[in-house]
Amino acid sequence: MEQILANGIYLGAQYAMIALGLTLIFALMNVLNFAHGQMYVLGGFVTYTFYGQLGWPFVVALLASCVTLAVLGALIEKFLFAPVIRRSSREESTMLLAAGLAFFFDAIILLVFGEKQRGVPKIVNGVLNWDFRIIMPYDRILICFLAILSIVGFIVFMQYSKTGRALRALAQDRTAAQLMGVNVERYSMIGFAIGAMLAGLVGGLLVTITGVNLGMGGPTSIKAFMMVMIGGAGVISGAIAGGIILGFMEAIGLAVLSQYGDITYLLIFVSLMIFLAIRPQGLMGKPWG
Amino acid sequence: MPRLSMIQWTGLLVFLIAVFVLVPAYIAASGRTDFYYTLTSVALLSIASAGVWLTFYIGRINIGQGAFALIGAYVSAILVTKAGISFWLSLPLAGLFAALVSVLIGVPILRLRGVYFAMITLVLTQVVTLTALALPVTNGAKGITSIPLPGEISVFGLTVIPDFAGLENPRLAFYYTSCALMVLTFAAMYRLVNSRLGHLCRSMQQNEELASSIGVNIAYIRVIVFAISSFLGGIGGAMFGSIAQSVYPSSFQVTDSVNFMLNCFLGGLGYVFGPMLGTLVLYFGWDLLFELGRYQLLVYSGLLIILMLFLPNGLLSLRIRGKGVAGR
Amino acid sequence: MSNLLEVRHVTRKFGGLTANNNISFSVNENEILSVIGPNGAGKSTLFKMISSFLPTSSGEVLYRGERISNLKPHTVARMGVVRTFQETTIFKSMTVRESIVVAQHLRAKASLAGYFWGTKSAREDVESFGRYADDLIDFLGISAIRNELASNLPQGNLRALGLAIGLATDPKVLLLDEPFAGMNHDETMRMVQLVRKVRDDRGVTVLLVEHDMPAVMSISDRIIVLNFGEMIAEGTPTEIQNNQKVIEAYLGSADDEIGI
Amino acid sequence: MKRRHFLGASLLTAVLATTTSIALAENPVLKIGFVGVTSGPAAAWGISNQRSMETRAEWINETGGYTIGDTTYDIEIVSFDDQKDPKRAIAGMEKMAQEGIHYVVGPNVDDGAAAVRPVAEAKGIMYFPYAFPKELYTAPASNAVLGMVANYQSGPAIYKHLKEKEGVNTVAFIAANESDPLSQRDGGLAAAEALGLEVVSDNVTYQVDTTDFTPVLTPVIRTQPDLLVLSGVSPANAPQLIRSARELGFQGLISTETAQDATVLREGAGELANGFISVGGASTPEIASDAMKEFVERYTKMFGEYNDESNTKVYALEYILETLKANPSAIDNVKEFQSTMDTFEASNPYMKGDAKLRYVGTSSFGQKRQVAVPLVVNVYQDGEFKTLFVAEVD
Repeated sequence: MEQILANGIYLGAQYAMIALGLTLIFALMNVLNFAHGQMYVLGGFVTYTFYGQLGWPFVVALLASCVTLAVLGALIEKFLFAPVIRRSSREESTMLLAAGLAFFFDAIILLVFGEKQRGVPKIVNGVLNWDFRIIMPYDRILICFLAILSIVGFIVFMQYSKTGRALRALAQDRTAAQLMGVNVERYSMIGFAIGAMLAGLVGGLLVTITGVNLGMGGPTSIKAFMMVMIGGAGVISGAIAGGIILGFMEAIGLAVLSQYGDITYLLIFVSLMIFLAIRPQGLMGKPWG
Repeated sequence: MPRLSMIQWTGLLVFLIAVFVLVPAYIAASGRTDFYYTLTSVALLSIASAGVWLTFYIGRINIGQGAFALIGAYVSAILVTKAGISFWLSLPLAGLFAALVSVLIGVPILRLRGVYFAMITLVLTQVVTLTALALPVTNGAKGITSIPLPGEISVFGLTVIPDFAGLENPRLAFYYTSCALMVLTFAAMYRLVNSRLGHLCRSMQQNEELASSIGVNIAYIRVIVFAISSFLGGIGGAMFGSIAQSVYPSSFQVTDSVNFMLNCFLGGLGYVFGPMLGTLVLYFGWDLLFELGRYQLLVYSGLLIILMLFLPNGLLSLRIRGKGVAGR
Repeated sequence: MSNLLEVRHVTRKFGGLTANNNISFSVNENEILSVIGPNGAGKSTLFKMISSFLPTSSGEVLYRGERISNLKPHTVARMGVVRTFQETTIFKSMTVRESIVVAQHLRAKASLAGYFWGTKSAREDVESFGRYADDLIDFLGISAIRNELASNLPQGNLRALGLAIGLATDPKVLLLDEPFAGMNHDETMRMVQLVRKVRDDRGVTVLLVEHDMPAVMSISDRIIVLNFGEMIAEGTPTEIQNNQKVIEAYLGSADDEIGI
Repeated sequence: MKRRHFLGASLLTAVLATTTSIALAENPVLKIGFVGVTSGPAAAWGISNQRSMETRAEWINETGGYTIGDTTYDIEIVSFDDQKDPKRAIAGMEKMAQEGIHYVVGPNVDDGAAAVRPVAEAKGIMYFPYAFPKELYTAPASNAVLGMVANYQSGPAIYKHLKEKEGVNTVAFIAANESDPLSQRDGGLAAAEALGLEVVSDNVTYQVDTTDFTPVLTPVIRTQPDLLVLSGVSPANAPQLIRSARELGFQGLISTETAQDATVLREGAGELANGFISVGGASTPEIASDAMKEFVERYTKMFGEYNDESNTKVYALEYILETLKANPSAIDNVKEFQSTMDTFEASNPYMKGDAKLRYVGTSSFGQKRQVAVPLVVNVYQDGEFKTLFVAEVD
């Protein structure tokens, strides 16, 4: 029982972080960023390069991941998404662009970092074993703690900083924000950069535990979509809730249904579909986004 | 009810000649027989994409066509291998079964809009894949293999369709069959879009509330359209199963669902023939870039991004506005 | 004059909030009846319940003695009770004429499959839709914008388009949602004439929700006043103008609501 | 603007195309195909394949070509990325037929291998998939040759060894919820039961995209098996599974029947991976010949980093070429190739001693449709593989 709880919290925290960036971008620009998982992978590879290969301190490598992805995100928004949104008659067209970007990142990652699974040295050794009721390696506890810290930091940033408030205004109502004097273009770019940065950050954090390989991008994106949907698209608290719920669903499902192995995920997916059919806006979303 | 203009008749004729005469002639002359399969794939994938396009036409982003293609492939494979019925009978049955499933699923989920519908269909693809892995009738992970080729159809002793297994070149037969299906599909689509149902779809795409206020039973039309869409997916999937002579849970996956959607975007959501062109460019493009080796994906995705940047409304938006096929 | 539409003890709650509380009134045939009230009085909610866009929490709406509440909007439309929307709710990328043609859905005799195969009755329908659309365009005097895309129309024309779409369904009762909002005096007067003409020439009973007091006073046969979800008055324009409760309700609200 | 971009792109295309197919020396060219997955999540499988072929081909060309009959050929590898999609795999096989290729390595997975069968048989192509379904190799199927040791062949050998030498009595299986791993699990299960091992857990599966294996493994570890088998595990998942199992306190043995890479294990699981048993080709120092060492060296030089999975995958090309050498008329006639397979024998350049290249599979498939890759069972220790034992398949 305690183990399920611990697994749930650990999974939930990392999922919530992945979902946060995606939901932020969605809230701001109504873009379903298919390339989010690839950004996460890219973040992982940057940390791998600096920490695992070049031997820099982990924190510096993590910062490098954040900065790289933030810059990349800003450029992508400015030169790709913004013009396409301007020119397109239906905003769903950005999905093709996002998918193209996902392929593009996949290609770049393959060419630059290769096809192999990569890992970095552990940041902390040892395993916490509380009487076999909770078994949790220390590095996971640390990463989980850092993830929660980042989530809290992000919420504080969104609540209290000037940028955060502008972003929230923008997410709520683009036109109203514009009337209020928010520089919509500038803040869209900043928002996208922050969303990408979050992906890079969580990629960098998780590379210490799960390692990284070029195939992780697509599935990560899909998982992140699911979390966002559970919580409600474009709602920050919803993304966190969605991440934690999915984390717990996996932890509980795998523990309870393990003898029916093949159908654990089937059940998770089906219940997700039923849930969404009954409550399309997710837990906290506005109806019809 | 629009009558076809002279130019449109000519266009249609040229298209038919190109597909059924010029392409085979070119392939025979150049010896590029591998194009048969590639173009067969394009034809079949564009049928499934046409279904997705239709759901776009009522304003729904459908990332679940892979699920229906897989259902279709399995239904046909099971009917042919286990029940021993003719492939040609299993083909419409596969489509109908996919349509039936889509009605059952569609009733609750079609109320959803925007990304919500997109996500639920995305999950649907995975559900069907996992179900195929878990069920005994689909033979689980081992898939269904060694499916016989389509047999012959004869009416009063006259062979209408020959036994594919006895043909010297079954690829050519599959090419003709698939192209014929594609032509039928798109003719029907064109007709549908320009008939009352199409107009109602358009009204729903633009404003569902207003549409229901003028007495349109939007729930009914959504289900009808989703069923047609899934029918096309099932047909496409069943044909593929027959060509590969095998079906696995991984025969159609989330990637395929996403690709079907991308085909529509690339061709242009406002044009009936968009999915056909989109499929051709996306699928054939990949094959043409085969020479690039390790740079294939890089160049492919790069071109995709550039296309999107300059033609965000699809390739067909290059046409002069107002002359769009769907009658923008 | 008979009871065409009857609202019976209709209540609507959103969570703990009561948007409409026990509202009852009836609409007579060939009447123009307005529902007014300050912002947040529950006018729109009431409207949505009459057209079944929203289910009631309790109570019911009857049309010719048949219940039309808690159904589907299209079913109610089929029975002849049709609502219009404010100007943003249009078919953006259709022209005026296309919109009117599409809106004649209820007049169709052929089945959807019939249209697909192009049967005789479908061809006749298509022809009749076109004729009727042209008639309607002339009737409303909007032939100048016949082939304009709806998204390109100015506000005033959008209202006319909304009315045209509503009329195209051949309604018995037309529910107009703020038909005069945002119009200047001349435009309002023209619209008032048009609504009267719809009632007089086509025998359509009109129920409208409106803010614009002068327009309401000049057009309505009777008026219903809502405040905080309660019905506080009912009567002819003159009676309403002199009703103490109504004056208080309006004085208690923001300045721009005062139009009396 | 648009036009300029398109021109730029097509120019790039042209340049890339010419650089990738630099004209070879004046020898005639013999094309060998590869159809497999070289992008996306499973890229590692196909890329190790493709690169080992390219390394070997360049090595041959550099040393003057490969003589078959009276002609000396340069070898060109034509690769097609099927993206792990059976529909694409068919297109790839068609492409190979188009290029006049009769010998193809791949595809890497079951569904792809099954899908290309009709094309290969219609167009006269021998193909060497890395997929285990028996019907691919059993008559009436004629053109597929299993390119490695199947898990239902290596499994019994490994389990037997572990039962006898390590006293393993109970075994647990875990597999990804995907065709190939599930089939391999079922194969392993049957083998274990046939040996009289007690199977304590066999139905736990995980999604391919799992990143945290702790919840997946917890119930398996609770059954306390002596041996944990990771059925058909991908190189990406293996280190994480090992790490999670060890962190959960698992003390027993862990094994798999697929090839792994030592670097990946070292990076992903560190010393926790010590004692991990897997199947490999012949790069362990105890048995690798000088040719194998040179191959690894050349591969590393060409691509920057070696992949131990290539040990197994180097063989398919070698078998094709050696068989053609043995019967030059097979160069464009797979019937000849097939008849040569029954009697073919050549020395194995990659292994020390007098190991032979020959075709096997009679007991599994009823016909010789498998390459006799030495069944080398490795154990991982501190960043490299050591040979546990070597066996043969018949």
